[in-house]
Amino acid sequence: MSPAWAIAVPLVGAALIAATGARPNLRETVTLSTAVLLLGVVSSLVPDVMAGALPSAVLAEILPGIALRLEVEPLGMLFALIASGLWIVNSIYSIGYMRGNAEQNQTRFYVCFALALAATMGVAFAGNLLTLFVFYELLTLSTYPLVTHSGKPEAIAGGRTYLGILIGTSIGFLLLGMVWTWQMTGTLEFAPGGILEGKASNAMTGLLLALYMFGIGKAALMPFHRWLPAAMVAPTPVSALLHAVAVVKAGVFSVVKVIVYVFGVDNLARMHSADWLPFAAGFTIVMASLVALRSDNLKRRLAYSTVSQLSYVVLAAALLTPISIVGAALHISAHALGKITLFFAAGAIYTAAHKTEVSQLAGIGRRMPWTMGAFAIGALSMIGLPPFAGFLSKWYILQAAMGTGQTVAVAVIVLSTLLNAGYFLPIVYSAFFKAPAADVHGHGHGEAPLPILIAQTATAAGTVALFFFPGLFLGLAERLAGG
Amino acid sequence: MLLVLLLASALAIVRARNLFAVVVLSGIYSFIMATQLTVLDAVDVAMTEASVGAGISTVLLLGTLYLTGSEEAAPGHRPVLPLLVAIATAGMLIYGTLGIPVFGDPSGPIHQHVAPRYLQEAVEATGIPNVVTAVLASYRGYDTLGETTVIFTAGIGVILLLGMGRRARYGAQGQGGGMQEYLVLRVIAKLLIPFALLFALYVQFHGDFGPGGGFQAGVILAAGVIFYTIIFGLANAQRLVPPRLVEILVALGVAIYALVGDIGLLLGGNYLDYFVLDRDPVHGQHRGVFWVEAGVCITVAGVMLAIFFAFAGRRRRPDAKS
Amino acid sequence: MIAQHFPALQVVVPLMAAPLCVLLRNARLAWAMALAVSWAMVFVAGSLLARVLQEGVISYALGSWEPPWGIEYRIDPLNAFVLVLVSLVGALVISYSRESVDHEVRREQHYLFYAAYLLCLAGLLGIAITGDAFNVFVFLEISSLSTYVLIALGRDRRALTASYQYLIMGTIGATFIVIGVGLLYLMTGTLNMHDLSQRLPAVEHTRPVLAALAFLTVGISLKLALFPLHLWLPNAYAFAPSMVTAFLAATATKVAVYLLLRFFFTVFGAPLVLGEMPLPEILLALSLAAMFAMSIVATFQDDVKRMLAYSSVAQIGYITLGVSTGTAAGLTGTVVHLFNHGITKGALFLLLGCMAMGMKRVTLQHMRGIGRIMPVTTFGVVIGGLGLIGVPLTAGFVSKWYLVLGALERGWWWVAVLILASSLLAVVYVWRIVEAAYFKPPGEQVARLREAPLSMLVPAWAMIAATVYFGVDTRFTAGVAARVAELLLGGFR
Amino acid sequence: MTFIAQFNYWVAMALLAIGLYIVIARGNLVKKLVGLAIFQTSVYLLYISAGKIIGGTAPIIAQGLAVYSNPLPHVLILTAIVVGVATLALGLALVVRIKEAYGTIEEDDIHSQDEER
Repeated sequence: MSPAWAIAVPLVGAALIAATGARPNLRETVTLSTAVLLLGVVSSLVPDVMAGALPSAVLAEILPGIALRLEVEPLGMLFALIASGLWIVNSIYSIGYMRGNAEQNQTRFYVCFALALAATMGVAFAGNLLTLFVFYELLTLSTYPLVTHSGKPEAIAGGRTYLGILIGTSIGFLLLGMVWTWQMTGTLEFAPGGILEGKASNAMTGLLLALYMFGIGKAALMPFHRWLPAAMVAPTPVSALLHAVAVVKAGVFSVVKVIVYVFGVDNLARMHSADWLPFAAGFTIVMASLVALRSDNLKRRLAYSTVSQLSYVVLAAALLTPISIVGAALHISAHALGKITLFFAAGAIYTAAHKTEVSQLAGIGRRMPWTMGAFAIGALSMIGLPPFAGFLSKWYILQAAMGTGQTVAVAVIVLSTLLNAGYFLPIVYSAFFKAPAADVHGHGHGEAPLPILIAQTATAAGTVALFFFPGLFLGLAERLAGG
Repeated sequence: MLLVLLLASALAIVRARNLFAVVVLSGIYSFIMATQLTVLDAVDVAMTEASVGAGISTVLLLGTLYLTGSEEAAPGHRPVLPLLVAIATAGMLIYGTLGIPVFGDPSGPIHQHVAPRYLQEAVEATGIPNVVTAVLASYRGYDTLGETTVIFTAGIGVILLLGMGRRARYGAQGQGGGMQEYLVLRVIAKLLIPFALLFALYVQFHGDFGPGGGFQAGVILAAGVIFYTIIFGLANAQRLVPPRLVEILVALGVAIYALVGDIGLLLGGNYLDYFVLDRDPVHGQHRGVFWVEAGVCITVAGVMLAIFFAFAGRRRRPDAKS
Repeated sequence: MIAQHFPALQVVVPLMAAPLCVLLRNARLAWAMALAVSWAMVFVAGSLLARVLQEGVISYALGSWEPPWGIEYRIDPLNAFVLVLVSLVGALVISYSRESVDHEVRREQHYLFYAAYLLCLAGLLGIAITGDAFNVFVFLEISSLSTYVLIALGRDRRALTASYQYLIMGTIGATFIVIGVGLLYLMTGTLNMHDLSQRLPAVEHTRPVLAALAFLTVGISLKLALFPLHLWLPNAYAFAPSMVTAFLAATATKVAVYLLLRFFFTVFGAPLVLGEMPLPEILLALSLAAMFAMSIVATFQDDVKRMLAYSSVAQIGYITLGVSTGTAAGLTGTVVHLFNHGITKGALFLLLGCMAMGMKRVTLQHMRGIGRIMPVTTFGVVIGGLGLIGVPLTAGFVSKWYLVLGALERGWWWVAVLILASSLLAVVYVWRIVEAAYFKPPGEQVARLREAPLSMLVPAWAMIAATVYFGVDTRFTAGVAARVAELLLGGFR
Repeated sequence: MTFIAQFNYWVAMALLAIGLYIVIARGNLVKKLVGLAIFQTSVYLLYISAGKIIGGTAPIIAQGLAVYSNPLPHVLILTAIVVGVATLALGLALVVRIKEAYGTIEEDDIHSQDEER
């Protein structure tokens, strides 16, 4: 089946959602069925890819010699699977959340959501840099209305930062890098082993790499990370799927893709022009963790945790060894599952108890055992303990770091693990073992609405499952590393 | 010598504060310019400059001053920048002209390539001894179509902006307008105007042989009516030549001109091809030029009248309506 | 058979229609005729372009006097392309105009209004199509005079002063052009552009020729509103009737740019203009100044028409920047942006015209919350805005791509950076509109508005659709532009 | 070349400068237009002077005359003059309307009035 369907399905879905906006039940049925259908389409591509084929489709020729072209390769496959799979769960969750909080403009919400997914699929299956760029920008634009959903002043301000940084970096750096690449090589196609081999001098490559790494603002490499915390003004489902999975992963995904298919791992390794990257990533990991440690607002803490976790992927990719690439790919999926669980939990707490600050969560575990249970699982996976997915990816990355003798990287990973523990465990602890502070309005709230529970339990289970049965994802990741 | 006078009058215009003085001076300026142009063998141009620069422009300016008041305020800001700009531009041109062929030298490239052929073959090709008219109406007839269109544009522009005096306004122009109470003037006018129109026709048709042509004729034609208006007032004038008629004239001229071109097409030639207008190409040329000049004359006369009516029909407003 | 006379008809038909409007003296008929003529011209221009692309240069001798003795129409891909742009925009604008003109212009003036529009169209087409340097001036004046009139018909009294200011600066510009042409004629004895290009090399380095180049450059720059000669533009655009603004913004300055290209590359030739003069450097400096200064000024405007007017000056900076690179890619960028920006800006002004139906002046305050009241119109504005920024899948992106590429080919990497940086400024002013339209509560004035009628929305959206279409499928625009660029450079560099 | 030989051109430039100066420096809308007219006429002089041939006569073919001045500049300038007066008329019409709308034809007053609103 043509990968173009993966984009067409959510687009059509969006149209239908808009059409059925008047009747919520029907509308949400459409959303769900679209999500399921999409997963169907995506997974139907898996066999071919596992068999080593690269299903592709040309949509249009934007510029002479540069087509809008889709091509499914292992990493994209993996990314698409996660995104589309989690969309189903997230849709269930959204229904509970949006209704539970009686949000405004729900139709616009679901429409933009579908559009965002279409863009995500485009990013995942992009066959060349231009296509990647196009959908990358569309993703930014389609998620903007979701960030500013509430229309409150802080939402608008958040939206500005979001748009400002993402558009700014992408047009200012990424586009420039792209045109430059085109001017040097005459192609923008993703090719195993890269396209810059022997085309660009050492210094040029270094500069170009910087343009790409910082140009892909969605990877939230410091100092261009502020958009992510800013985006937390959005309703939780948005933060959960888009700003823990789709958008941010689109960022790191692009990073890995550029390093593997544009620069070429060996090429970079030979040139030593990428040596600065681990430090940049490491710095981001540590700094973000420290900020997370000090922030009391739960979603903000999660956001900074995401920032640091994203740089794990960058770091892994920057190590430039096959095994580290595998680690990077795995971490994309592992972190996705873990972090979405955490956000689900945060949203559940907000819906049920209207609490947003970490300091308010004392003893809440007794009232909301399921939620906090899921939260705990997510947290442990973040820290990287077995038997959770996070352990797996971290293990690969650590191995790679050891193997390449990058002591800095090793140190960073160890340190950040401690920090993760530092900012997650206290929440879990106080939630279960502290006596609830006598608060006025919290009385009588129980668990969150059922859809929410289902969703978060599912993802929590997923984190465990991925640890025990990583087969598919591992397979894809190894294909990628194999080139 | 004339040139010096020219400069003097221009400088006088700069100095003068009273706008009436400015207008009069600019009229003088145009006359000197016209004379200078005759000296330079450009008789047609001179004639036009005289009728336009000294005639029409002056009338228009005076009409405007009547509506807007005639004192210029002292300039508030220091005119340093303007001076620089002006000097710079002139400097640029001086730099350029330092390299051009000596004045009046027949060997200059300007006299070589295109022009000689006009002088040689124009008469045979078009049967029109006045080469200027030949080139104007035939070789570069398309430019002249454009020129007529420009006039036409200005005409409808002025009508759009000022409207053509509606009857309501006439109260403003004194009793019934004009000065027909002066018997002498009336008689003289009655005598003169026919001659003016006659002269216009002469200029129109003599254009082929001597200086003159549709444009000048149109101006004189209009001048006649304008003269009539000044004597007998706008009301009577517009009874003679109603605004709607003027409007039609304005459009008609251009239409005729363009039509001549279309006929050229229909008869299998290119646009504005006069050769095909008659079995004998020279006659064809002649016919084409005749109609084209007629078109020019009509539009010019119409527009001049329209503009004059528009200005005359405007009531003087001392205060802003904003 | 008739097709062979298309070059003449392209200009003469609208020129003929104008006096007919006056003779008919009926608003509806005048409009209907303008409509018919405009669309007919689209067809003519289209077929001319097709013919040029297949058979090469078309030469048409008016009055059957062979050039250089008579006036020649000379059509190559470049001006055929411009003809298509102008007539297409004209057709769309006139289709849109009825309601808007009914609303903004006094009824009894309509037939003259449409006559003036037709003259303006004829003038612009005439400039674009002619191969005679002096004929350019004549048609330049036709378009200019009619433009002054059309602008002066705006409802605000400042329309009058704007028109006057434009009249002064425009006339100075035109006179400069006449001087330039005169000097060229003085040195070569011909007025025909093609003939000039043959004879100029002999006298290339004489002072008069260089002076002519200077005068023509300045004069044309005045017409195309090259910073800092743009002073006439903002008010003219801000206070003219909506459809006039749209038409001018999309065509007038673009035709002036065409004129610049024509004189630079056809008459004088790339080696002289790009090789030996400091012209590219000057042009580059002014372009960059325009891109930044004007974008910044635009971000501080509250009157949206004014904001977009300043943005236009900035965008013209991009266009001239492409020229200054003197590379194939850069010139392609110039020509493509000529077209793309014309379409985008035209569409934006048309949509603002829809909003102007309900409010006296379209300011950010007035348009608060309009996104809910006029969703279709407002969404169109957003897409158009994205086009200005140069977001991928809009035409603006394609232009930027080529311009950046051109800068890099020239080795001006810092210029490339600046181009992108300045397009970020566009984000700022576009987003001021977005936030005002969607996130502010509707004022009582806006609340009374209704969505614009289809007769206006359809043409406006057709242009918006075009901005998107030419952002996705660039075979036509970029294809032609690339050919033109090759043609202009003629193997230079 | 001698100064006198090119005297026509010198005068043309002087007039050009004077005209341009009036246009830019003067605030009175009518006077600006007069300046504009001078500016344009200077160009007429430029063209016609270029077309002159010493010892030539007006380009009207007749017996016994051999040398004629160049007719083309005359044609061009005829057009230019017409364009000039058209512009002037339109400009003046605008001035009248401006006077009616603002009550003044001085640039500065107009600006100050626009500032107020």
